[in-house]
Amino acid sequence: MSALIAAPVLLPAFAATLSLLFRRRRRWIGAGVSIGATALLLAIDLVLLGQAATGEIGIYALGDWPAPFGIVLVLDRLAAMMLVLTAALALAVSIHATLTSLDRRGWHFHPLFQFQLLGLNGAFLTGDLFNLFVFFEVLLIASYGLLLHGQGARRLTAGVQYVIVNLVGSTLFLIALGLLYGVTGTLNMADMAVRASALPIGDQGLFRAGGLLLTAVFALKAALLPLHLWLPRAYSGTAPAVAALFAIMTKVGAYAIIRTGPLIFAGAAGRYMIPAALGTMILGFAGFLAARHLRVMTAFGLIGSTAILLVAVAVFQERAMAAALYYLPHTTLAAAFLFLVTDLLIRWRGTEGDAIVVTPGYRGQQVLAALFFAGGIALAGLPPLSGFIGKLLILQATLSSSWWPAIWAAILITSLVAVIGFARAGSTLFWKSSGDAPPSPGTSGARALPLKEAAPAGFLLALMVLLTVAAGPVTAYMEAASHQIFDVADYARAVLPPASGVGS
Amino acid sequence: MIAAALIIAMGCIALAMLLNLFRLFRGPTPADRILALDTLVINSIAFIILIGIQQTTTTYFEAALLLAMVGFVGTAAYCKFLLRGDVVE
Amino acid sequence: MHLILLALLPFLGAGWLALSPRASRDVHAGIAVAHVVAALGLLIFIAPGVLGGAPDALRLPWVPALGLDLSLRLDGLGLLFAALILGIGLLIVIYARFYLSPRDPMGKFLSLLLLFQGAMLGISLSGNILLLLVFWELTSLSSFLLIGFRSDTADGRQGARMALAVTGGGGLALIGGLLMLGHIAGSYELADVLLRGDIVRASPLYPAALLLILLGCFTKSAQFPFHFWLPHAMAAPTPVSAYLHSATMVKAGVFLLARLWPVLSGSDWWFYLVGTTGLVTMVVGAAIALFKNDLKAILAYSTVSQLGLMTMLFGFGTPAAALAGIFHLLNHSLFKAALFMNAGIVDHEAGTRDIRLLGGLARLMPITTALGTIAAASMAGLPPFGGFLSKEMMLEETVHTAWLGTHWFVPALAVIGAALSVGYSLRFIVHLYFGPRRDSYPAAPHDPPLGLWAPSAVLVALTLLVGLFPAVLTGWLVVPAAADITGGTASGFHPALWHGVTPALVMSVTAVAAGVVLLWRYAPLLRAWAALPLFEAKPVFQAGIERLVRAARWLSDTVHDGSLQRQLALLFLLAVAIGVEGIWYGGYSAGTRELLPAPPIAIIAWSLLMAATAAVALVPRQRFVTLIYISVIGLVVSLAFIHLSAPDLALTQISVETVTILLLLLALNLLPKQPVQLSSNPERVRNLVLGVAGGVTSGLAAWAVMTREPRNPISSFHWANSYSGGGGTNVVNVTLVDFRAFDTFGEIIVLGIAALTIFALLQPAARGVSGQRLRAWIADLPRSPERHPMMFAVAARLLLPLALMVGLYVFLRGHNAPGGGFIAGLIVSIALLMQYMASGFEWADQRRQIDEHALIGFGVIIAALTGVGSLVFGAPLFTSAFGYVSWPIVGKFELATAMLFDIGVALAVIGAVMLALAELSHIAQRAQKEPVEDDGPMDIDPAKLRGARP
Amino acid sequence: MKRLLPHPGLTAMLLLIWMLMLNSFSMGGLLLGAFFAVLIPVYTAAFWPDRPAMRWELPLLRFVLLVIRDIIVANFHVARLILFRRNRDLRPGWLAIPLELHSAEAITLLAGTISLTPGTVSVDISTDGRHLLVHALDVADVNAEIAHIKARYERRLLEIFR
Amino acid sequence: MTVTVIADAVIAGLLLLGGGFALIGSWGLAKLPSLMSRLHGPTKATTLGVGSCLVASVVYFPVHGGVWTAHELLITLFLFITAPISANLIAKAYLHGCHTAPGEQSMMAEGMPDAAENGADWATFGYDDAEEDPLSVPTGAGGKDPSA
Amino acid sequence: MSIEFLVATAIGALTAGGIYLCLRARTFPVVLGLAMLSYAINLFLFAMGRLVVGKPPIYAKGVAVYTDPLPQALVLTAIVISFGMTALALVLALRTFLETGTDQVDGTPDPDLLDRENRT
Repeated sequence: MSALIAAPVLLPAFAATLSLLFRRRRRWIGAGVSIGATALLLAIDLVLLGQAATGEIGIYALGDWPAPFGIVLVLDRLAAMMLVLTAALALAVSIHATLTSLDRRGWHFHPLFQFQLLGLNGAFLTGDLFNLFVFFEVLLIASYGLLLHGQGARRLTAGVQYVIVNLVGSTLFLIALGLLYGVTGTLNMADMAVRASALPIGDQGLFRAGGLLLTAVFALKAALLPLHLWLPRAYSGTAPAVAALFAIMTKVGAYAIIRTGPLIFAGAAGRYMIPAALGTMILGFAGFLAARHLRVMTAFGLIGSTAILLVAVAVFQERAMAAALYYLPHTTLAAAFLFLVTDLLIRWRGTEGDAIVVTPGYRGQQVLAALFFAGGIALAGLPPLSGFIGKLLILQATLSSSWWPAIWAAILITSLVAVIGFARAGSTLFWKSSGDAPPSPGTSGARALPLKEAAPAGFLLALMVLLTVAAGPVTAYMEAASHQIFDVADYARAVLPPASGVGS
Repeated sequence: MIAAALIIAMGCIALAMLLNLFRLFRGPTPADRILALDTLVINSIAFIILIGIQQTTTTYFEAALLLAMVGFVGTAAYCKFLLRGDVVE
Repeated sequence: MHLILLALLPFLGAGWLALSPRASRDVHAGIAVAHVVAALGLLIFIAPGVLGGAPDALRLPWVPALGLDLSLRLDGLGLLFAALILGIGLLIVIYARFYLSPRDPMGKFLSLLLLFQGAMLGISLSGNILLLLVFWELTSLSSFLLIGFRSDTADGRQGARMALAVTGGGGLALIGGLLMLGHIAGSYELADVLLRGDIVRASPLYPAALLLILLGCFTKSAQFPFHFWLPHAMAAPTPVSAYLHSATMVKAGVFLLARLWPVLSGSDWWFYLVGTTGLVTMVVGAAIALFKNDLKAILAYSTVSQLGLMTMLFGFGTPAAALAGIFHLLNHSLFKAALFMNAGIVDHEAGTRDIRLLGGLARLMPITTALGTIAAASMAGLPPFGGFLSKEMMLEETVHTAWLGTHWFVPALAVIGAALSVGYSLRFIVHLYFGPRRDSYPAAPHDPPLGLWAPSAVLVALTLLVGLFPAVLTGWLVVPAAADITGGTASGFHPALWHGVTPALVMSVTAVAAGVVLLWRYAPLLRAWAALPLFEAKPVFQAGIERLVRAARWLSDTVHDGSLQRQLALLFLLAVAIGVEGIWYGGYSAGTRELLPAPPIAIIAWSLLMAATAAVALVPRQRFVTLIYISVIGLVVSLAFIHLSAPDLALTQISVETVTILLLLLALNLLPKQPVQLSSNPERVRNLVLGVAGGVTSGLAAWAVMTREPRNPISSFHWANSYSGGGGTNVVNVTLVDFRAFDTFGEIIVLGIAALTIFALLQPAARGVSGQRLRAWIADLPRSPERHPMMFAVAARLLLPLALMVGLYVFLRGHNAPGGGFIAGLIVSIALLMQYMASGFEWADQRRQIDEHALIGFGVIIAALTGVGSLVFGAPLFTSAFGYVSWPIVGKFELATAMLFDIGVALAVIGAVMLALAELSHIAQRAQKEPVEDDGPMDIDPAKLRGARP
Repeated sequence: MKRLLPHPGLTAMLLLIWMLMLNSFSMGGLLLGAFFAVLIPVYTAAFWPDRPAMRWELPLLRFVLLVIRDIIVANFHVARLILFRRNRDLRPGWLAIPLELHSAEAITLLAGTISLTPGTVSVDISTDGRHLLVHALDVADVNAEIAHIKARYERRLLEIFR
Repeated sequence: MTVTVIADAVIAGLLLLGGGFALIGSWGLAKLPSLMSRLHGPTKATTLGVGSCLVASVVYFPVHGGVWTAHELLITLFLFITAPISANLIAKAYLHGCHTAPGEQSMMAEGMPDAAENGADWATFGYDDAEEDPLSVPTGAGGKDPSA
Repeated sequence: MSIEFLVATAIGALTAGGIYLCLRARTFPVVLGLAMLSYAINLFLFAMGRLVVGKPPIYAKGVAVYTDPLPQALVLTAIVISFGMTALALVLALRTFLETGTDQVDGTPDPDLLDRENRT
């Protein structure tokens, strides 16, 4: 298979270093390199998506070392989907950050941004567990940098927690990896899947512990109860545009669970993940309702909607997984969209930041209200946006789980809570204030053409609309992807060369 | 003969390390602890050499070399901290 | 295709209106009217075929995975409903054009109205129950915006939120219900579902599905006890009320009851749930309506009551009752829309809607009075208007209905309800239009312009005509609709003003008489009503929401209290629990590997480590001393690596350790030096317990793995191919730069990013709060005056080249012996840092001749280019190549691309470490209040001193 | 030449060290070592701005041998003190050694020598650079000890550092 | 044969010597009364101890390993360069601590050193009466170990 | 007493100490705890290749007994990464201390802080 598979990893590396080396030159070079590379990345990812859509699992053996021994990149439908999603999101966020001059509020925004993409793409592509760890670290450490971008006391205090919790998470990751290697003697996921099935009973306890621990680490990234405590402060503390990019971060955890669960651990963690996800959902939407600031609200909304996704994942069945896969891009885009809208609110409103309080009217309020309304619909999972379809899919698919009454109750009730929360926030933010006098020239309303700043958010919204309109093909793709995920034998066949000397 | 001497030497080093440990904990001043650490590093170098002789391999000598260099940097940094509070100024 | 166009037309209109905000009011109205008329025309065009018994249907696949198709279907029921929506919608648009004040944004209003209309039309056209759900939720959302159109008033906002909460919540229940229904029926296609009523009713899930669906219907149709949102939705502009509460929004629930009637009805569940709810709602709504003073509130509660009536009829589960229900639905739409418009006119012209301030309008507003009176009479069920006919049919049905075995219960309540409705209708007429003329009204009442009253006149005319010629006028519409409801068997539709003396007529007369009495004795009744311990639903609802929010806040704040300890404790606890769980459920057997005997020195090193560990954790001392203990741990770990055949690890550990200590010392300078006792004793115990548990678990896990034989690890391949395939004998290094070069690539990036982030963090530290704090910082340790001791500076000069040489050597040999780019990079960094330490930041910084950012960048680029370079030779990325070159004098030596890669690693490492440490020391620099005079590498330079003082 | 070989002595020493590290002789190794040995001083020259004039030949070698001898002797001496002398019988004391040496390098070398040899550790230098503070583990006569150090080491160093 | 025996004897002797000196140095570290005295142990005895081991190794490898190594010499060189500096810095740190925390001086048998003859202060604690007194920070415990 | 026992107990002790420190309420001990944990992890990961004395992973023809090189390579990567992470955490802790004047991490209720920051 072509070297194009590695492009999503290498391209950001070059873009990052280039914009790093050009940091002393004109600012726009860095921004241009970053945005251009992201757009190119999106194009490449789309090509890859086209390749993956054929059902063939693309394998790229780095260094020409065959599968279990060297590191291989694996491009299947799931990975391709994640890549495209990431690139699309990144494109919107990078443009938004440049338009709003976020990248000038501190050092090294664009290099960090590109490195973040590198980590994300690497994590989605790799077929090797330790390599997954490395890319997790890349994306985490880049996320630390981005999280702290612009700084300020609140961001820093939130950052300390985020960093330290994730550091401990990395530690556990390594323990899990060690155990798995110690028991199976391999690091390649496919090889591990093959070997795990042949494991003597005496070793299975250790293997299970390793697998569960790994899942716990992924759950930490995915912000699953009780490991979600870091998220609200971190995401609400950082710049909203950065938080928008971070919407994909919880999905990396989800992705890793999706990838490793069926492949290696046969869904052993599902029995714990379902109640945890239900709890997360409740806590997430409780926080959503409780929030006094829009970004806190969005952060909690992200937790809650990710939990909905994880419930479907935790069932570990093909249909539910397909539903989860459809919901995944939606929740990512929705949360990111709302974060971008929050950022616009902070910028356009001019006073009170993102606090959910009444302020005088300002220019662009109507547009913002419309965007906010769309964001609310998206995050609460109401029609006509894709969240509704996603939610229906999940509800439908989880019927086969013995947990279904609880799942249904949780999803439906939290949706109602989300609706109430949005109505409250929206009416305070946009209705109470609109009766006031038109903006005085001194406020931000006087700024020329702020509307173009809404373009990236509009792009995300358009993606959600696309996701809705094209729900048929998309769900078909996701069903195929889900089938591929559960077809362990096929995966192993594709990854491992037929005559692997040591394999098993 | 060498084997016996090695064992004795290693025993001596081990004892020496224990003594260093004593000083390390006993103090009483921070300088004492730094000194104990410094000595511990030097004893470790000896220990590495002895392991090398025992296993008849030179593979570990770089570690000893590095330890000699780096142990000094550590000691200097600690002392600098006590003297100035600021290690690099 | 017609159906698609039909479904799309309102949305197209809405979109057009939304995109042309600057057009004039008339243009806006024109656009809206054009779209509605077009839709209506299309409907009429389709209608004959549908009424002829051939439902128009269209199905396009949308989400096959979900069973959600773009399936549109127009049958008799849908046609009736769509006709109401579009017909009344048209009148409302016209009415709104004249009703709204010039200040109101007409375009936005009509856009929302059409959006809502589209959603409603969608409900009536949906041929797929999931598609119906989509439109259902859309009506909730668009009605939210419509109700909240007057967002500058608190009532408007609260009413909108309440409506959204209740109907949206119901909608969510409906999601569950319909999904279940489709699951039971095996299809979400309405046509299929309708055929499978028996299967559905037999399913164990049926009660649950029914309950959920009914929740959706009842909330939407404002059935008791969910009725309270409707009156508050009256805060909307009157055209909205007229539209939402007559023909559309609230009818959606009833429509759905009718739509699913063949599937769901026919069980006791259905009868008792639906019938009883409707009955109670009818009575309760009517009673409240009687005592309301706001015109729109009266109408709102009357709507509640009338909806209850319809619900009850559908609940009876008989075809005749369903027929009556659908007929009443039609009638109600006509008179209620007219009444709302009428109330709007009164409000518009008289300036108030409070019935107590009004009265005697008959002379002032004769047209309005005439129209209002007729419509209200129809509402009261007086002949010869449409309302009378359907009410007769209703009363007739109640007579045949037994409730829990009693035959009098339903009729009795029905009569009471009817009486009450007569009461409020008469009150509306008498107290508003007739009676004494007031001396003053808030405004001067007069009849409105034609545009305002004409729409209601149309409706009033219709209601009169329906009353006079029911079968002719409505039969063609109602009978097919009823047939569709009941599944093709409509019972006879014989509405007539005179059936002879039937029980229904008796009941009707009783009701009218009672209604008159009610109005006659209104004052004492009002007092009695006021004395009743009734509560207003709105404050209760709002208090409920507030309580919910408070509970959410409590929960959220309690759980997310921002304590790092809690998070970490949970994480560790979970890890330990997982270890236990894994072994417990997974199975475990002890290992069989032969153990290595421990020599005494190992035991001593071990005890060193244990002691140092215990000291770090348990002995509360100066932080500085703790660092020394950490150093001991690092040293022992390095020794362990050496003893256990891992020289590369030892080298790395030793050098990393030093750099870490340097970092810690640099940071500690600005941090508090003494630990502050913050943890309470229980916390310490908790920490200790968790620590020990974690330690035991990890130790046991390590023991468990170490004591069992390895299972043919993949590293045997690495061992075998290291030299032949990777060109190096140091398998660890070959693994790093070749087998797993991709890992290393990521690793240097991590390091680079860490340094960049540190840089970005510390650069702005001199500004703002932290800058103030830095400048106010006082060295809290006593400081010796000498900054750069002479001997140290001199030694550092000598050590720098030596260390660089060693670094180069370690780098070059890395491929074949312990060493490599990473370690070499660290050695070089340490050597340079030594200069910084010995001679000061400024002095060394001027001389370092390297740009760390560039180093990091070039390091990564070199590594990446090395990886990409192999593509040129047709090999996959990161493929290494090596060869042995023989040059004349030089001799034979190896060249490997891996070495190039390693150069990248080394450069990145140097750049990263230097950047991080230099920045960190730089920040301390800024804290110095004394200006740093950069004179030389050492404070006391004897040569210079003597030169100065010969 | 000065730019290329700022420290010829250092270059030689580095080359020697390189060959020592290589453990085996090869022409390629030598060339590479020479390359590095030239390169490194060029880079580090900035860190060593004013190097003292120094004689690299016999006197230095003699001095080194003397010091090695003294170190061995001193070790036995100190060992005896540690092992057999009771703590309270030790006579520790401070020696303030007046310096005739100029350059920092020379003084450092002296101080290092003092530290490595019998029972003495150099501790500090005076702020005017004219005295070296030395601690002695067991000293009977302070002045005699000072004279001994000056005669034995400083005189020789004065020969080396002209 | 005999060469080997002699070499072995030398090696063994050196090893014993090395181990012995290392032990003595550390013994001194543990036993001697004040830091200034303790400093002597490691700087000399331990250095020589390591040195002996290194020399032993230099002799050992050509004889038994068949390779000739010189890394040990390099290690020795490093140690000889660094040991006096370490000692110097530790002593300075100690004196500085004593100077700023007068309570500790009592532990020194030799007392604090006097100023140099011409009145110049020692670098570590000069500026005693200077206006810009770095010790003006009102803390007595800064450099002092509370356990003392 | 076997080396395996020593290593296992050492890992246990380091983990215990690391966890204990991590649960302290100040940033500095937490960072130290992370450092200790990373020692523990390095040893742990290393131990997963089983322990072998005196057989460094330097390839030579005919050598059949060797220590597993792969965990060593992994540990190397892990050391480097955890070094970068620790450095970052430390600097972040310092920076936060400078910005906020406190190095507490046990959760201070900070709605005020949020409001203040939003206003500026």
